[in-house]
Amino acid sequence: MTRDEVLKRLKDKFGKKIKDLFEKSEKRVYITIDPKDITEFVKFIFLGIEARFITASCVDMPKEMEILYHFSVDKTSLIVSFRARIDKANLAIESITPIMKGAEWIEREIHELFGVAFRNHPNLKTLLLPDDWPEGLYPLRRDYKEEDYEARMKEKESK
Amino acid sequence: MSRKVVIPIGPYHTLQEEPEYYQLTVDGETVVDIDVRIGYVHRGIEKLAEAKSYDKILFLVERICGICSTSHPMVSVLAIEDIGGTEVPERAHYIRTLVCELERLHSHLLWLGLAGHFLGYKTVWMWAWKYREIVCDTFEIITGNRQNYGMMKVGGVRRDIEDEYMPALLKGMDDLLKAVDMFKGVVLDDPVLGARLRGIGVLSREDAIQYSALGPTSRSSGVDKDVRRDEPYAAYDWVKWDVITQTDGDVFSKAVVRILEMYESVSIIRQCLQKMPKGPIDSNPKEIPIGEGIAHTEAPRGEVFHYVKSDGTNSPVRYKVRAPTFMNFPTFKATVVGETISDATIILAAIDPCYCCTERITVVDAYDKKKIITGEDLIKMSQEKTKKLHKKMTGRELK
Amino acid sequence: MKKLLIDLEKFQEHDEKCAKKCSYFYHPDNYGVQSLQEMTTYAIVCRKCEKENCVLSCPFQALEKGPDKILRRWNMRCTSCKTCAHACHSGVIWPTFIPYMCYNCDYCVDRLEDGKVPECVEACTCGALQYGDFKEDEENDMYVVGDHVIAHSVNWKRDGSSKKKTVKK
Amino acid sequence: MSIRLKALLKSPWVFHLCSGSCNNCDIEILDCLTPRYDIERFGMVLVGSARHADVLLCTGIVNKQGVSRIKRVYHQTPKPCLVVAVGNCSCSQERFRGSYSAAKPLDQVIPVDVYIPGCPPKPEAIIMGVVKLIEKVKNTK
Amino acid sequence: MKILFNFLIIPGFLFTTVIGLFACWIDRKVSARVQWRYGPPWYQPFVDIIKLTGKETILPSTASKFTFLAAPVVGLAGITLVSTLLWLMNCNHNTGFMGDILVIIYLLTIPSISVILGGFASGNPLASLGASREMKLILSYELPFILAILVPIIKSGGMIRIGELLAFQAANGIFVGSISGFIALVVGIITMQAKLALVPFDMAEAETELIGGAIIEYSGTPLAVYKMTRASMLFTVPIFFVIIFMGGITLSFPSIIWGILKYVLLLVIIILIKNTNPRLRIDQAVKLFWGPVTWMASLAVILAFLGL
Repeated sequence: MTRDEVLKRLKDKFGKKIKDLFEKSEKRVYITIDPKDITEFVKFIFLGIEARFITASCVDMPKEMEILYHFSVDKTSLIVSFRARIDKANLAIESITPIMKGAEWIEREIHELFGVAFRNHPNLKTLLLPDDWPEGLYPLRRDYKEEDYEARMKEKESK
Repeated sequence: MSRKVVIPIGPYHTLQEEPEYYQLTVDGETVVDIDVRIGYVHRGIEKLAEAKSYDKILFLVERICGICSTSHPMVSVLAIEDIGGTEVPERAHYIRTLVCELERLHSHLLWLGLAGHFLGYKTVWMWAWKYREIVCDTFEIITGNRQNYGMMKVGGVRRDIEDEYMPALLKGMDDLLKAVDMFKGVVLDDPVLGARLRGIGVLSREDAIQYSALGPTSRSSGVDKDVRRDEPYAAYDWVKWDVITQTDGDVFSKAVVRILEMYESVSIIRQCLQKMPKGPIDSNPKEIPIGEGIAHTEAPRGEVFHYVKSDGTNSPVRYKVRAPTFMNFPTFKATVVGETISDATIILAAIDPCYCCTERITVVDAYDKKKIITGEDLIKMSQEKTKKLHKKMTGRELK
Repeated sequence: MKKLLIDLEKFQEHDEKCAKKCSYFYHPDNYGVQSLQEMTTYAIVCRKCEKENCVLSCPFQALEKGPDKILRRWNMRCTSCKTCAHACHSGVIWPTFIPYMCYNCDYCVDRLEDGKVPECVEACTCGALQYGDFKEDEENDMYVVGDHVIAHSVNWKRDGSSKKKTVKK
Repeated sequence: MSIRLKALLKSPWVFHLCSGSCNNCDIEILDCLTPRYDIERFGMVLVGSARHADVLLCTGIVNKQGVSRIKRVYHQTPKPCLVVAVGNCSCSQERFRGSYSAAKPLDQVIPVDVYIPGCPPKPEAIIMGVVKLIEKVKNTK
Repeated sequence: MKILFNFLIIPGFLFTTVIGLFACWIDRKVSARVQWRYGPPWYQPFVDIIKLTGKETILPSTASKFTFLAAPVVGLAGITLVSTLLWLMNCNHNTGFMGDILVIIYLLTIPSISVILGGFASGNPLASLGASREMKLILSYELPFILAILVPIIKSGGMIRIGELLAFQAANGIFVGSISGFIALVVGIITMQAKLALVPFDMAEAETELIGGAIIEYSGTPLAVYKMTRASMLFTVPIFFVIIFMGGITLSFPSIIWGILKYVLLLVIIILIKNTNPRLRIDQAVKLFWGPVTWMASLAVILAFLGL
């Protein structure tokens, strides 16, 4: 299962669904896809090509939120990263925890720090932030200000 | 079902290093469910990284985990170099491998001491940490500090290893080999320890793949994955070593994997010291171009993964860090459920969760959600089970 | 094609009077015009001397003269120790040009799409920064730098042919 | 200097309080117990409960969850109780200042007597810090 | 007056506590040496006690005040009474009264009861868990303890006065010599380990694990009193065994060395057991005592009946 074979299988299976396939280097491939069919891609690469799920990383862009799902095909030392851009209007995407239990925590963390809602995620509780963290305040977003936190906390105390 | 007293345990507790907070739901003796509440140690590193320059990030990233404090800068350096493909001189590769392997030795010895403590061998704890001092001394010779070495730099290494250090390092490695032999004896041949560790907390191969477990945790279940061999970075493909895997995935094989890995580390360090060529140790890169960088290496506990997105300036747009224990934690659902509570501590410690936060277990009665036994009882249970096994096996007091 | 005009002579006044605004999304407090000012100064005002004092003086080899003789500052190496500012005998490298955390400017691409003027131009009252289509011409010292920026300042020529600067009223 | 104070200095019982630390300082504190840097020869014992403690060894930046808990533990320890901030993080939130999850540095939460800088401070430095603590108490009272 | 003097000064409070604290120091020093550590200085336990008295005593709001403060004093009084009785009888054999051995056995359980009282009185759930553990522990080791004491009584033909026991041993050989005496002493040592709450059986007051077990809420003087009780127990219980099984300590010069050696022997055995065993879980400890230890004790009693 060499590197080109993996890419060929991906292209055959999802020809038009792959918006853009950027081969950065011998070991790094970035595939831009539509957030809708993330579960198909993940199912194919996790069960089909037996890649290992490394993690998901979310980047806050001006207009949209970009989530990268990184998979490592260990035999051929290749890392395939699926790039899903979600419009900031409705920040929601299909959760991949039903396919892979390993993704449960990373999705909880992204939900907590970025505010991306993961549809039918088993238990979307807070993971890292304190329990009394005010609602709707997402620290890793660009527009997060420390003053907002203090303001919300004072407001909570006054209540 | 006798009623149990509720034991509230605040996150601050003696002998507790890291306030993670586990809650085992228990039905009689066997564990039914486990829930973990972390976040007492969350410091918002990724947000801080966005306001720091690449050099400062290396120092910030080094303080993520105290024990494997060179694996994070190693990955971060590789990730930043991956953006623009900056090349690194050969000698720097060797020094990086050397420091990473010393770090693995340091971390495995520390884990061994802790496992000994959980099983009631206080002397194993003292001895393991006594020999860990040798590794700390070697680190002080090479990098000047016992932990947080600040050795890695984008494009190379910060300090060179002078030749007059070589004999001291080699001598350190020899004493360490003797110590590892002794510990191999303690773990592998000791019948009581074997009986105590075998067959509990089994992580099957499918679960290891399903949870995408990493490092010794997955290698002990037969998943033959090691980033040092699959994607060789630094000098791992110029040095002869092999990956150690076990098949039955229980706590005993995790201990075996870690101890045999110590042998590999010592041999890698020796080869690095001999093969190290003369030459520059830093390529002093000019600029980091616009783009994204991904890197992953094999830390003592598993694969560390860093993702950097840069916009041409000297500070990143986004810096994602994923520590190995983040993926190994959830495997508790598969390994602890169904085991007796007296074994719970050692199973949780088996994945070496970034120091002994397993002290923070409380056991919740399945029916009326009352906490029964504190973290320490669990350690006592595991320690006395060792004693009972020892008596049954050898018919005399545990000596 | 509309360009951003930077009037280097008025920048002194700009720094005092106008507010420093920049809508660059990715860094917390970013002031992109500063990096543009540095770029245009190196391109036009810099004397491009044969024996470059600044490049030799830099302890970290962070400065380099490019093929087109324009100074280049590597941000990974520069620690903003300001030695080059002292070394430059014609005072081209201004200490504020070389911050450690360097700024970036994406020329407000998304703001232009919505038809708005870049934020720094909006905030500038003293006219040092304007946005519109300007042409390059030698007479009143307008020089295009890169494909987005046009700078207005006296361009010092080595062969002495630079115009005597008549002080306007 | 009352006899009781002298006794306190001869046998300070230590309680370890970790909030948001990268457990480097915690390992160094435990290193003091290991054979090479044994602190029991000064009468220092790692004690289980805040009630029995005289010296609170605090490590780590005080993150937002930790503030209330640290205050509670401090009020539970019987006075005279001394607080030692071990490591740069607890002295000044050195590298994690300004992070959204870092609340206040330690000395704004509880009064701190001795600061042991270093990241992580070597076991010798921790012992030196405690010696300074003893001298400080000796000179003031 | 003389009794008060005996109770408070010579063989009583002062004497037992000082030597008890010294025994505590030996215990800590030997344990440290086993782990290649340089143990605490000789005056360490004394300084601990003085320091604790200087500390502020915190009364938890949930605690019932009187019992919380009274419990430690009761324990200390009990153990000093035992010590004075033992030493008075040891010096001259005819000062005891009929049945004083039963009184001593009863008094020896008072310190444990005071720990239980303190644990439940302090209202902290952790302390109540520790106290309930202590209760289970007492229930488990009382039976073998009494059986072990029964052996010398049977062997000496039914004498329940310590003075007579000592005289009998002086006359025809110490009890340890015989097989049943030896087995009884071994049982005694194991139960003594539990009574003193040393490592294999110290789950009730686990120092670094159950956050101080039953005495978690104590600080300042009550804690100092508990430490003194613990220290004087470490001195008195081995002496009790020395008197019953090894013929006591005669104060004449040459044989006092023997007496001290006997005591030191018991102390070393306890410390060795402490350093080489992990802690036991409470229900395993109970099974251990009701199982093998009781069988050994009853075997010793049967052998004693057969006159071996």
